[in-house]
Amino acid sequence: MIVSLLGPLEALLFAAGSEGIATDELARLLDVPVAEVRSLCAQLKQTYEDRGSGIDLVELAGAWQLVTRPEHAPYLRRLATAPSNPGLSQAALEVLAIVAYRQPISRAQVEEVRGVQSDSVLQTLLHRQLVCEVGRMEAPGRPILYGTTPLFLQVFGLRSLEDLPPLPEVDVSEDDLSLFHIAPSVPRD
Amino acid sequence: MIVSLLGPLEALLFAAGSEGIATDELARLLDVPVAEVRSLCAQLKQTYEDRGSGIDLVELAGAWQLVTRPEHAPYLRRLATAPSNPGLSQAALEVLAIVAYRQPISRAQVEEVRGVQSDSVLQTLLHRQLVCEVGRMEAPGRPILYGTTPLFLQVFGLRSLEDLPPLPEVDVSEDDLSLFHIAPSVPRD
Amino acid sequence: MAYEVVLEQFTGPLDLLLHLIRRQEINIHDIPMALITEQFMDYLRAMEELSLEVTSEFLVMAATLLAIKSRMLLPRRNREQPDGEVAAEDPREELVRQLVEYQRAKWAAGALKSRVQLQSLVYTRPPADLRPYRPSGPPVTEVSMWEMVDAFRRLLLRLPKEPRVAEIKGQVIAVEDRMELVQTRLRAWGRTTFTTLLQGARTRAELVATFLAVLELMKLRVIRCSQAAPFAEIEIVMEEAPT
Repeated sequence: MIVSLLGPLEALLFAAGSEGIATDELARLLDVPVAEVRSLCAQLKQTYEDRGSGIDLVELAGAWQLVTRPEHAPYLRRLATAPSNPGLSQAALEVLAIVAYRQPISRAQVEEVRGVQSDSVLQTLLHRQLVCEVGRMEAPGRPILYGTTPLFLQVFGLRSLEDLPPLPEVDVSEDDLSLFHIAPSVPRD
Repeated sequence: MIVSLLGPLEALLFAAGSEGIATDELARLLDVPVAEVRSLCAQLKQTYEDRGSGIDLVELAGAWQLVTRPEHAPYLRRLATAPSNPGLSQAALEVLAIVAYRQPISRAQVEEVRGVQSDSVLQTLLHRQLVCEVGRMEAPGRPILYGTTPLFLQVFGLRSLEDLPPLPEVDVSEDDLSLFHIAPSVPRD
Repeated sequence: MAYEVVLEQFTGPLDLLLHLIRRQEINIHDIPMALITEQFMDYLRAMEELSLEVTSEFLVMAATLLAIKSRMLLPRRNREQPDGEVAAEDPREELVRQLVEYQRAKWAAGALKSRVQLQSLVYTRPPADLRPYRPSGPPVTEVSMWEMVDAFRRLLLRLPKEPRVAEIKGQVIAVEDRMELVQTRLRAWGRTTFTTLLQGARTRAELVATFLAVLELMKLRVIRCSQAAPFAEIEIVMEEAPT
């Protein structure tokens, strides 16, 4: 019974990402007493240690969280600086562009424009502090509105949002586009 | 030596999260041959299985990625963010299936199989980046040819197109089809 | 006969045909055309009764079925095979080929559906923040603003094109109104000619309506038309009011 909950616990902690989950929240999610959550977490931590895992389970500020082990930092440094891992994926650039030009904008609105789920991409951008929450929409559920950050301006070399190049509104002719596809040598300023 | 790389591998995959890491990239990061990456990944996957872990290692669209196991979905559903069910209509699934198995394929060819106009469905799939243009047919009017995207592989949990379940050769037996009926419990006669 | 009300949406005529065939447990390679055609037509009628849209593809299929059915009644023409063999031509051949192909597509769609359902149970985590591992500099250095603009332009290109909607403004011209107009004119002028009446008409619809109004008024014996000679001007006068 206890063993069988280790799987769900690990899955929950994994999916929760860097935010972690508090003990009492885990108790609610797993439907067990708080004391048992502590015991389960201890067991999971031990499991990671026993098999020399790349993951560790830590309790930070009252929330349980999966993290990588310090001794693997050299590998993560390689990943962070990997040339084939440029800062932003195509999807991230797309979401960033939508937020930049259409801000303030909700996640649902971004997804409407892209036609694809954009939750994790938006998370990535939030994480990198290129976008941030700027308010709430006056609509059912009061969805979060996103905008770009000062860091965004800095990274993209913009004095202000007015510096963003104007976009053709709807009709982009094929010819116009191919200019941009092929010739990135267009003057930048 | 091999065992000691399991930790770094796991740490890298954990950090990459939903972006995943391709085999050759892992080879570079871990500084081992591609064949060894495959062997390490197989070992890590086995480790997860052996201890009834909440995590699984899968290869999606050419990238290795850590994910939770389907059987733990009930617990995860209680967390706020759920993965998107793309909610594809029956018509969209039909067009997608025809494109997936017959690519590259033109719109007219899709319509020939379905016996019904498929323009708007195809537009929806294009917008959702499940299919894309892959070329032009050498025929009058040079019609556009469509194929599936990497996102298609990801959404459908496929490593590559070879992972598509093989089509029944000639006839599909009644039983096979009834599996996919939406409401087989409703008496039809 | 009671229709089986199938509220299931069929994705097309082949889908419906396949449903009928499966329901009857018919061998797809030996379809009883009379039965299937009748059921197909029944279904279309039921759809119409339920005010469901019957798209042209269904009507084309209905015509195809009827054509095959009638050809089945004719003595089979024989056709020469490439190898010299003489085989009877089955009018159903093309339809069967289509159905079998479509059946495979439908199977594949079902297979994809179960895959996507399974996949939707799988969760992942957002990529970790690797900034602490980067030696120095801003977190994003390899992208320029233009790359972002390009991303947005590509997105615009990918967006589904707005369906072009042409609004057709229907100008409804009631024959009744025209009848009223003709009578007003006659009351004012006493008599008129057909050409004069039509002169005010600006559109084809107005012409037709005026013509129909004149016919209708003649039938009702409100007006009388007379023509002095063939192709001469048609004169229109009010009938004497019945006393």
